[in-house]
Amino acid sequence: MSTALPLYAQLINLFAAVILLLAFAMLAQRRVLLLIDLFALQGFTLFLSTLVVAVKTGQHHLYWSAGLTLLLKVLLLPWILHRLVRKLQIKGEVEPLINIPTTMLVGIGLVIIAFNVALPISQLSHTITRGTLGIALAVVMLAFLMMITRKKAITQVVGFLSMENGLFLAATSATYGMPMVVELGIALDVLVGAIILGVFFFQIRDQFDSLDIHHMERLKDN
Amino acid sequence: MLDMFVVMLAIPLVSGALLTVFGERAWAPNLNIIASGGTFLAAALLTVEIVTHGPRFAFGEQFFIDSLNIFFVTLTAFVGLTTSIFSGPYMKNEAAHGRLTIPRLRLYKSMYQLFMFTMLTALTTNNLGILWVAMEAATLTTVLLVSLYRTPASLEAAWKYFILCGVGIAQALFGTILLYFAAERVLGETGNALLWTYLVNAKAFLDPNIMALSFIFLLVGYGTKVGLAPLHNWLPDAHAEGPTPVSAVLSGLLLNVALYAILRCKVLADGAIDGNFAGNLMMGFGLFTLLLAAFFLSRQKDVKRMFAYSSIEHMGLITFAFGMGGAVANFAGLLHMTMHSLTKSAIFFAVGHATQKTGTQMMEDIRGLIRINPLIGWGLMLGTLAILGMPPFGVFASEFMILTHAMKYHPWATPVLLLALGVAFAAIFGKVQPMVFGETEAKRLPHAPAITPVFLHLAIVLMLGLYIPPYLTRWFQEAARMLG
Amino acid sequence: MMISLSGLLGQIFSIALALVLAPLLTGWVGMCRAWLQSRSAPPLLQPYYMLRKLFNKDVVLAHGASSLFRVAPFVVFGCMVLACAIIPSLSTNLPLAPAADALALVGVFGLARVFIALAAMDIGTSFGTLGGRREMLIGFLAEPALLMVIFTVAMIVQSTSITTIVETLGHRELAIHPSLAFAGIAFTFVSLAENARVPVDNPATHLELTMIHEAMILEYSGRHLALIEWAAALKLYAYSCLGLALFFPWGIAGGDSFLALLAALPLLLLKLVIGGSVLALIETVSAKMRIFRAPEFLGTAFLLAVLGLLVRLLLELKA
Amino acid sequence: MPNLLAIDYLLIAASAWAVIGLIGLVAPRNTRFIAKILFPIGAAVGLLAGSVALLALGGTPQTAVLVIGLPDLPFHLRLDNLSAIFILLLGMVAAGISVYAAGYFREGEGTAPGLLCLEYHVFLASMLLVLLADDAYAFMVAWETMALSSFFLVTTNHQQESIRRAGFLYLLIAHVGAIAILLSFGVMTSGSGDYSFAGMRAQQLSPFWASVAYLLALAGFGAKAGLLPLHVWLPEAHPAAPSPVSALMSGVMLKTAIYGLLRVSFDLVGTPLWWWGVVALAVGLATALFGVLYATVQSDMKRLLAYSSIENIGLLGVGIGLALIFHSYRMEGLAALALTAVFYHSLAHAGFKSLLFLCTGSVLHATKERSLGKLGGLIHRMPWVAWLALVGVLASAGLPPLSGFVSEWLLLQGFLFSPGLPHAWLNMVVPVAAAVVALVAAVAGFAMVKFYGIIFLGQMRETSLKHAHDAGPWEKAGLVWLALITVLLGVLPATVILRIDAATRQLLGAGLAERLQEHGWWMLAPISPERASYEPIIFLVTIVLSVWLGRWLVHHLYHGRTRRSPAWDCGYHFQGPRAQDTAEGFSQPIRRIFEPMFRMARHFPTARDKQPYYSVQVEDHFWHWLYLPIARLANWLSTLITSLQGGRIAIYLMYSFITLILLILVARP
Repeated sequence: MSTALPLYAQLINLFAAVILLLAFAMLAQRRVLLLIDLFALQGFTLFLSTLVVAVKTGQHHLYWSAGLTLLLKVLLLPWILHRLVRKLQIKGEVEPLINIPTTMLVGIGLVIIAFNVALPISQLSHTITRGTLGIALAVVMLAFLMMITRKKAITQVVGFLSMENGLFLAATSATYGMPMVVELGIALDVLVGAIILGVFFFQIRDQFDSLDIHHMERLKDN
Repeated sequence: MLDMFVVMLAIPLVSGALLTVFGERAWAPNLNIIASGGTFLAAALLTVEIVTHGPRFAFGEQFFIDSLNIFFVTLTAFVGLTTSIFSGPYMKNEAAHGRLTIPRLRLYKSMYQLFMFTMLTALTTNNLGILWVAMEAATLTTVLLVSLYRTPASLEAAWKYFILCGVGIAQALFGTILLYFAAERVLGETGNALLWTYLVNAKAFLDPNIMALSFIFLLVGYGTKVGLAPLHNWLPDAHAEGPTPVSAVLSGLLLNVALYAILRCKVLADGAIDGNFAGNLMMGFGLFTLLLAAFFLSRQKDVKRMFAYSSIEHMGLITFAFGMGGAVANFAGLLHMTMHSLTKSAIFFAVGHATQKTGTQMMEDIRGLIRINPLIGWGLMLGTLAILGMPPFGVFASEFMILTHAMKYHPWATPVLLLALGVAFAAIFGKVQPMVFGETEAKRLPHAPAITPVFLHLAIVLMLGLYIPPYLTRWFQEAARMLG
Repeated sequence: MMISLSGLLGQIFSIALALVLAPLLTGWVGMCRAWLQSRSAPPLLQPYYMLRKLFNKDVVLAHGASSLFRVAPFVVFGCMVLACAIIPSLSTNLPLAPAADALALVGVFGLARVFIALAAMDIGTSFGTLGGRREMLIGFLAEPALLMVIFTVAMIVQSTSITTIVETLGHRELAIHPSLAFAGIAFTFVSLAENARVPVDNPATHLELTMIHEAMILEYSGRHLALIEWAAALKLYAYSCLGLALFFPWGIAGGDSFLALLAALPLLLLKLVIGGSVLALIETVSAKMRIFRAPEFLGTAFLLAVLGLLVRLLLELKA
Repeated sequence: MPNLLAIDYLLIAASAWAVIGLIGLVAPRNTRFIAKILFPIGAAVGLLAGSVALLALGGTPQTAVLVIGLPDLPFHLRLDNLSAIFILLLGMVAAGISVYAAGYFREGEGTAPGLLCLEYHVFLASMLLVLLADDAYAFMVAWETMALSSFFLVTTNHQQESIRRAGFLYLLIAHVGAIAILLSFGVMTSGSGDYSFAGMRAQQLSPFWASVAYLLALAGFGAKAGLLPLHVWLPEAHPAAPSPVSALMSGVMLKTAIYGLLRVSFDLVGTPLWWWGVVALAVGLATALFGVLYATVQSDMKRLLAYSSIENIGLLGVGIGLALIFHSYRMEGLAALALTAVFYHSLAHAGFKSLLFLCTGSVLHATKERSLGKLGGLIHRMPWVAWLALVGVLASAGLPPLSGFVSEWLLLQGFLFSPGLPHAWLNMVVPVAAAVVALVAAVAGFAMVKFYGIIFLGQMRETSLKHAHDAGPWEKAGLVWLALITVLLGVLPATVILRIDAATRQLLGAGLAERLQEHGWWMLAPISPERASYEPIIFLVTIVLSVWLGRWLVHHLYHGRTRRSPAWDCGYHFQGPRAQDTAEGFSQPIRRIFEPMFRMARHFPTARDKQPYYSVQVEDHFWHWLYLPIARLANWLSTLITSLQGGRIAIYLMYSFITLILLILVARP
């Protein structure tokens, strides 16, 4: 089956695989700055894949989408995050709540689940790159896992943004893009959200003297 | 002729922008109220138009107003108006107590208007993508509102709110993408594949497998915002730590809007999938939420937190009702949403004033409200009794329909309902009664509280418990029919 | 309702007879007791002498006595008269009988008891309340037992009307009812307790640890005391007649004729004489119980009565 | 003028009550206006409602539909014979209580008089609507409004924590009961979607679902009535409320629960199964015995009456059970006998228990004391109240010739025929139940003697009691009215039963009227005079005659000199009022005999105590066996569940994650 695939499809699948790989890499990464770089790399791969889809299908809103991805996820957000890390003097180590090998094992399990769930669905699709749907789901889940297992607020944010990457992958590669207005809105939300988060970090640091989320466990019922 | 729809959306957007700039002026609070009043007026006129002329589109086909969402729009605009009236003196008192600065008040007002805008957009849009965008935007605006006090607790609450709802909303987006994925096969790669009006016509042709997966993601995603257990964890924190008007609109409106999103998706899922797949899921979530929230209630110390759990409980009940489906249950669900919005916001108004009077949110320190201010005391007491489903208040009317309907079609669920309602009653009433009754030393507030909204809401709830006007009935029935 | 003249006469006669015979019966029991205890007996008319003396004495009322205290003796006396009026002693043709059946009869005794207990509490001495409490204790145990006895009998004849019971039991062919044996024993127990007899109470004592009836009437004097004493005698008479009517109904006149009534009189006297001596015998051979044995005693009576009822249901209905 | 039906008058009465309440709200602090004008008008309205109901008895059912209610379910109202009896009860008793209240609410209670007036009259109006309601929604709205208004009345003096707790417990149990009733209605509609009672009657339920409906109704109405084990609110709430409210709650509100139970089990649910009756009988017996035993050991006068109410409700339960058993075997004549006993006892209890509660109100006002240990000798200071209370006490003790005896007599007559039941076990076990009824009736006498003797008789236990004053004219009027009801119900049973027979006939198709009509109005012979008869009027006349005759003879034959002297003190001169029996002492025999029934905490003095004291506290086993374990379980569950909200965001995310994964894996269309 794979031999019959045209080049662009192979490319897209390749990019998708790279995104998944990067998601795993992020899950395994201990250092914050490197994590942000990996995130930027993931964004870049996403940009490439979107670009390929845009070129293939000729839908010009996908170009916009790709451009936005490049702008936001490869340049702006990593830059903001880098600045934050430096300004807030966050320690380089990311301390996971669960050790990394275990996390990786769970991650592999998640990928299997994601593929299994996506398989019957993607077979229904008429797009050739439908296989990426499973990868997108896996990326979303891995990002989710990262958010669960990391202690620092900033890694949670990276996980959150990485989840958006997974969603974008699904939106562009699996369905060849959502309607323009939707993508614009999503991008806007992500941007505003990131800015608000940035503001938040300063406030959190002011109040808690740290960005460790375990300081923020006071509101509870038990 | 002026398009009331455009007016309705424009007023909060423009006034939000204005307030961002001029929010520190003396007339700013009044502008907030006037803008909300204008929104409500426009919504009311729009309602009249929809009722007389039937559903309509706006901005091409991107917006669509039918009997289902016009009902939510009116409710949202109304509660938005009363909350803004309430928040006038409330926020002044907060400022007088030194809990808020003038710039924060500006932020509050502008975000409030923008929040109204996002909710009205979410309610009226025909595009499920835009619905998602508006929901996310509503989250963002309310995150700023929740963290308004900038205390450690409020920041923590806002952070949790942001992350949990952000993740939730992200799942909803995945669900939306899957929906698009399914719709695209039927409707083609036009931009219409996310338009609800198209989807609903083609719903029978959507692939059931994809729709099932999509609905799961949408339910978990938007369900996080509704506060379905076990996705509810952000809700009590956000309600307790934000300013009380924000708690009122969160409980009274935002939860409704999120549930509205689920309902729109449920219609599509029901069309695509044989059997009551979506309904069963919702019933399961609803019951679980109801039961869990009831037990949570009995352990609360903070009054706003407790009523936040009460909102969760009622959302569970409403979700259960919609899960049962059918004309009666949907009717009851819609009615309950209305009643819950009105009652819960009234309670939060009363609670807000009460906490200002006593200077604490801890229930064991609040005593004898009926002595400090009989109106606040009675407002809280009656509101609590109403929310607990005591007739002749309207909440009972909907609970009556839900319970008897459940007894009829899902008798296995009734022990759970009975248990949860009983536990919730014991928990809430046992805590509110000593707050209202008993002895205490009084304290005067710098600004007289706005009691009118409390009793206005309660009066409406009382009236609807005894008499639902026929046009309202028709409207509800029409909406219930749309939900299948 | 037609009341025949003879019926009316019979009714008045039976009431008058009760008023006359009751003190005599008390006197007879006293005599028998004395004989059995080898004492020289008081005269048979001793109760009459006592009544006359009491009626002639001044009434000494305690300071705290209220009007209830003064009304109570009359009410108690009235209740006992009514009780004697409706229990067939000579004839079942009693115009007043429909006014109260056996259940109402229990009510009449209850009414009298409540009044005397309340009167006892009225002065506010420790004796009075003690007596009132003990009387009510005896009462609430004896009353259901009595009711159950009546129930057992009533089920046999399917009626609670005492006259019907007597007519049915007395004027039909002999049938053996084992349940009646249980009921009879229970009734004896109850009668002993209700009439303040040994082993439950001792009518002749004023020892504070044991007395019940006497503790209640300590503050009474003069005509009030006379009425109470007379009422007590009437009560004994009423219980005796009730026992005779329920368990030995033979010989009680059924018809209208005044002659039959007269003919029944000697038989009644005989039965009363035997009953009185049996009572004296029981009182002599048994020892006075501690007050807290009384509930056990009466509880036994209650259980016996219920047992009688069960025997009736189990053996006699199934057969 | 339009031709108004009885039901229209009743609607007018209900609205009049509501309007009176609202007027009270207009002048919330004007005590004089509210007490002396509004309450008497309310009493007149009650009298009107009662009279209308009395006239409507025996007529054909009348219906009305209001505009208010749910969209497809406007309020349906219906006046039939069953509701007429209870409206008669409500109207007549409420009239007396309202007149009394006009004198009672003189100075400010915890709540403003205007508000109190509103709550009181809304309470009355809602009870009337409960009795008229003909669909589930109207019934539930009226029912819960009744609970709510009475809750606010109970918590009138909400400054006291114990009263708040009592109110909470009351409303909680009322609410849980209401949900059970609601579910019962839900079962009875059985999918037809027709919530009107007419619709429920038309349903043919399977035995299983009919039983579910019946048991739910029994639990729900039992919670309101105070049937075991849902009685715990009653001895808390009744003493907490102001006395007229206690009187209304005990006298009337409990009867609405009986009404509801009768409505469901005899009218709506269809043919009963035999064991339904057994359940009601057993629960009723247990309740009656429990209530009366606890009544005897109380030392608070209103609690004593509250427990006595539990006892009476138990007896009503016994009656309902017996009627159900007979009804299920189609022995309608005997069922009618038992049912008549139920109706009669409802009426009787409403009269005498309201009377007694009002008497305690007067005592409370005169002495500021509720504890029996601090009362005594009030007959000297409050002769009116004392003598009227005696009427209530005798009736409550079930003594002839008052009202309480008639119903007990009817009930026992019913038991007498239970061996005829065509069921091997029942015909043996049920008659034995009569033994328990007899025991209950006898112990009730004990409790009532204690109540009356300790409050009104003896010496005053506190010196402050010397300043006690008798009830005012309004209060007297109310008391006299209720005492009159009690006496009339006692001496005219045949007349009353002929009027209420229509309801029995409506529910069972059989009644006692034919038999009764064969004899005079003075004679109560439900089967035949040979079987059993009772003529209270003759009874009364005979006793009065003999008393009078005795008195006349004594006064004419002997000189009537009386002297006063101190009571005999055994030569010990220091016998003060303290030497009398205390409330605890009086009930000591009961505590001793029925020791396992009570949960007692006793402290005995020892020889070495510096300040020796004796104390005994009796608590309810049900608290410790049922309610506290439930509370503990709920608490434990809450602890378990609240640990879900542990504050860690990672854990929260995990919940969401696991939910999602589980749904993806498990949920399939």
